[in-house]
Amino acid sequence: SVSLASGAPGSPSTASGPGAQPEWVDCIQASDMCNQNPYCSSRYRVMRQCLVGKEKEAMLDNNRECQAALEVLLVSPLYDCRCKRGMKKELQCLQNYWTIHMGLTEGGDMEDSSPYEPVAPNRHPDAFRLASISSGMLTVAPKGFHCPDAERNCNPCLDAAKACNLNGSCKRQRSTYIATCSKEDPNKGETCSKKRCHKALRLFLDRVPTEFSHRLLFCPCQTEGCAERRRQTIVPDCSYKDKEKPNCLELRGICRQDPLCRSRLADYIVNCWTTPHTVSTCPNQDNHQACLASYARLIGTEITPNYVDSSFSNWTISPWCTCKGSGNQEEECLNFLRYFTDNTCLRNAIQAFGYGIDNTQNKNVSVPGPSATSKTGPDWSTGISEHPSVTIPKYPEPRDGGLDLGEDHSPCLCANVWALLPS
Amino acid sequence: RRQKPCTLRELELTVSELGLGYESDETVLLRYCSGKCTAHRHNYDITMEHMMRTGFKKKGRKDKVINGPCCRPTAFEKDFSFLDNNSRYHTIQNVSAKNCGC
Amino acid sequence: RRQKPCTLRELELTVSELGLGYESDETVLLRYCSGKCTAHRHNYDITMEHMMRTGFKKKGRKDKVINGPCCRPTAFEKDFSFLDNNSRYHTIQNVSAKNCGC
Amino acid sequence: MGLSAGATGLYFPQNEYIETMYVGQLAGTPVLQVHAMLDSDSERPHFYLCWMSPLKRQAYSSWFNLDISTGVLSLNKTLEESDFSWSVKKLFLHAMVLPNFTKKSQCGNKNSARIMLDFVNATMPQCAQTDMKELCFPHRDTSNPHIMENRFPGALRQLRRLTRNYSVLLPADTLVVMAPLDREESECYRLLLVCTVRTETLITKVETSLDVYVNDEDDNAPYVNGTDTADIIISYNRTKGGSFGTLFVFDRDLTPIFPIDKTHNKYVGTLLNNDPWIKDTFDIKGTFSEKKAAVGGIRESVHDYQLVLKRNLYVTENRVVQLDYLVNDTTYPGLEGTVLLHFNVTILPVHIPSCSVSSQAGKVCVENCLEFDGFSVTYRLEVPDKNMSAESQSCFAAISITQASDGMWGLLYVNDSEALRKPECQDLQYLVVAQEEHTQLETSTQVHIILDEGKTVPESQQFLSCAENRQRGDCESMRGLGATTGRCQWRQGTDKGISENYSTCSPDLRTCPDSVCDAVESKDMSICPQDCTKEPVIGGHERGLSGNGIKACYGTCYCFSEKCFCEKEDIEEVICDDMC
Repeated sequence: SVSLASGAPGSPSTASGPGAQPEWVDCIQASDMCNQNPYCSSRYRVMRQCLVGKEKEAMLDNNRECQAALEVLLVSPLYDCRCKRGMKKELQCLQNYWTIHMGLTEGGDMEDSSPYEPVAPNRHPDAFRLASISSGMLTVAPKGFHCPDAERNCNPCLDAAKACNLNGSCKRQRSTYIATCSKEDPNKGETCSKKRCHKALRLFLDRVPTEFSHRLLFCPCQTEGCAERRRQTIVPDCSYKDKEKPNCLELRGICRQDPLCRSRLADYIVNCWTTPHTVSTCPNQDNHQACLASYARLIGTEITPNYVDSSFSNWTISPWCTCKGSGNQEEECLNFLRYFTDNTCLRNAIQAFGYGIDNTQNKNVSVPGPSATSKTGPDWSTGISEHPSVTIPKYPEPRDGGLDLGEDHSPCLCANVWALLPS
Repeated sequence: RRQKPCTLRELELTVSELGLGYESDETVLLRYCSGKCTAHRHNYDITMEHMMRTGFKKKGRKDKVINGPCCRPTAFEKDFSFLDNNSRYHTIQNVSAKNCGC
Repeated sequence: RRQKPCTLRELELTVSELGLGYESDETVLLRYCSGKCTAHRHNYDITMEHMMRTGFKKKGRKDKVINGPCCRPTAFEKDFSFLDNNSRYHTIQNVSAKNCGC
Repeated sequence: MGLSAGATGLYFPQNEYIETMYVGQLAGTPVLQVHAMLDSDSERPHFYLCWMSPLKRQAYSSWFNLDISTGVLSLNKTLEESDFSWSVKKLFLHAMVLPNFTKKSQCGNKNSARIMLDFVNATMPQCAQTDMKELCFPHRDTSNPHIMENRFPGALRQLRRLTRNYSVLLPADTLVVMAPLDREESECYRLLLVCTVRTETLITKVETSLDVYVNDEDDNAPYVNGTDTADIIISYNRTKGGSFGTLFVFDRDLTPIFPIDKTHNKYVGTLLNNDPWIKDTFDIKGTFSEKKAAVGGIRESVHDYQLVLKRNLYVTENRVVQLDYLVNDTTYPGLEGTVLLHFNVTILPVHIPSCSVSSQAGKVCVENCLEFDGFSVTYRLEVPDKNMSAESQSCFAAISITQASDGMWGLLYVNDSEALRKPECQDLQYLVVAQEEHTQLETSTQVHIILDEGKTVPESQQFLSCAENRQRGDCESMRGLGATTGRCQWRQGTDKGISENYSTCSPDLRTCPDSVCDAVESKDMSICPQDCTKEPVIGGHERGLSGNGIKACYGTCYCFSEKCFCEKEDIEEVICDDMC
């Protein structure tokens, strides 16, 4: 597994100058360039062999030929190539990427770096942060979604469906995936073909402009009817639910076997997850759009996430999986689940999409905001530095008692260990 | 009053307003065919008009016939899917015209 | 009262009785299309029927549309020639149906 | 962090360490300290930097040294500005721990610790400019220690930032486990760490919580809470795949279901009986579920076991057997790792007493036939008197019987209506014979069919589908195909929207529509299209099971051969008038 972050010494494309966006070679071009070079193409062929079998981990670690191939390819254009989201032959580009990078990841619980081109940072990051710093977002009608007839029940998700139906292309694409996802699959006796449904959903999200698709996925709701319509957007009975819930680590494992799913999961984590306590709630200087786009592109893969119920105030998003039966890896499992169920960036991005950015005057109107981020990391609470007296703040109360490990972890026994440190 | 020829027309309706029995507030752009096909008539049509007026009665016939080409869809738009007010999906075929002809 | 489906029917007439204005005692076997096309309707037709009843009015439209496939000739018999009562020959086209369809 | 199953001996309680490096840090500067947990007093950890594969030996690896015994990572060289020239921000190292010396530099087993170093191209900030929190507890250190239960106490984490030059006032700079832990008592301990920083003018206290997890190992034997015996009686329901009785086995340890190959708590069940009949007939199915103990909410495992039939049982099979099933927790080291379960099974024969003809639409049913499952009974008609006259023989074909596809009964139906018109065929006698498929056991009953005088059908009338009618009048005046009473029957729906109680015309309202395309209806689609049609349906509707028939319809349902319609029926049909 790799120990080199991108751009380490010896890697071909060191970025020049601060903030300059390197012009990325896509992995199809890189593969063609490598194939035109006999020295590179032979190693490339060897590497593909190394990754074919089940024993690829062992092959990469112990097989001399595989390692030699990897060393050559590390200095080829294939090492620093990336893929464009929605590009033609996107899957082939991703397959080329993983051919090299499969052997370079840290593995285990460390998340992959994204094979897609990095997203440009958000041009006006402060706009939303002002609104999101307030304890919660708004309950008033969002700016982006005004309700035409105020007296009737406001349903932005219905308006989103109407807007789609009145656009020829959106209507056709929407009807196609709905028909595919709600059609019975007679030969399997199941209610539908999940595989075909996922493909139709991906096509819809690839082809239809985000002004329609994101409106259907992230419309803000103030009623249960609206939230249920939002939950139904991806036809969950077919695309999301299953008879049994797999373990989330198993689901992540399955996803990592598929280049498309692996890439989109990595892209989602890179664009939607920041370690707690960083200033902006989203990577790329609060680039909500990038987060929403990478979330939407997860729909139609093994990890297809969705709203878990039709609650509108305190909604939760999760893949269809559980951390039951994780044994000693429950923490790792819950950490993975938290990328969806406890993701401040995703929550803010969805709320920002629905609740127009500049409605900040009613700050005290609080919608039950995002639950306190309490990753298994340290929970900060700071004594206020005052001359010279010492203030010891209250012991931080994690959500619902005990360690907030989300779904169903037994609360930790609290013990005080006073470790007085540096003076 | 000039008679409008047979053409494709549009009307925005909710699915409930289609009158098919589905209850859904989703809207659909209904396209339908309306207008006259007078210019497409044959001798047959003139004869049928005459027979409907008097001819059939004289022959003791009670037939009711169409005495002219009809302005009808020559093709329909693809399926239309929607979510009804009970959060159930439906897909309906051949409800909106794609183009019209006599 | 069973609804007869759209079929080809026959009637023996004189040319004068065709109502085309020719005066001739020669007779012709007129074939025409009559009967119901109910079985060939689509969702479109049910919607049009509903719109004609209430829908168009509610939307302020005065359209008159056909709410079902029409029982019409799909082909006509070849030309028919005859001698009128002034001993002059005439040939007329598309006056008798060859077969019918909805 | 996942410890490899059954990892005994040295292991890292923490799988990730982080620190920030600055320009100008001198050779010899300690960076951080890794710790390993021991398994016995005699063990001595030997720490090494290692590479996941030779490929991973990086240029910068020579800049660091890992003390073989203390696990302290320190700088081999002073960091120059040139060492920060590339844009990289993060370097990775890997450490491994062995109980002995080694020359090997490849990270041996999966159990190695990852060291992430953030290289900041600046000099280290002075104490005064350092944020107190960062000084005490760097925010990116999110890794929580995992300690294997029942193991040897020891140091698990260095709390002090070795890169910072300050003096430690009070004793605690290392977090130590003082005694072996028991996961079954608590799975996690939330510690409150308090860091007090004193400068000339100020004392600041910074608190943070640290969660220490206790990993499970298989140190509890399986046990039965309640009975280990299930008494099962199998009678009518004797279908392959049927499951009977449930016995529970509990285990206070965990049963990870992921990854499948690494389950440290592997439950294996063995059927101890070697009677081939039992092995061919029965199987035991075990399923696992994780539950929380009532006290303390500690996770534990529950395995439930059910008897499953591997084949259909014949009606004559009649036996009493006892199955012994040994459940073995294969990874439990102790002796009592097994539990013995008992299934006392009594199989009763099924007696096919007699056949009765229920009045309901010509259904013929062997007594209790509705409960049969797992064996099949077929029905056939026979002439009651073998030497009956030739004319009577010709009448015999008028009535036929078919097997219900979804049940154990037979359905009598008119097979040849022409024959029924003959005078000699107005009064028919049949023998209905029911036979059990495997044992060929038979029973029979007499059926007497008398034709209703008034309902003889005129020669000319051809039977059409009742379903074509859209109004009550047409419907009830018509003799439709399959009409058991001779006339079609009208059902008037009352609901407003799309409803299962739609109006329609049917040959027999008892069986059509009932969402089942039964054996008779499936012989001809026009008998009951409401249950059987596969054709398109126009108007608001809901299809039946697996897309056939019409479960719900808007208004009135009527069907032609190529299509069905669901339409409100309150209008006189508008025909095309002069506007065409």
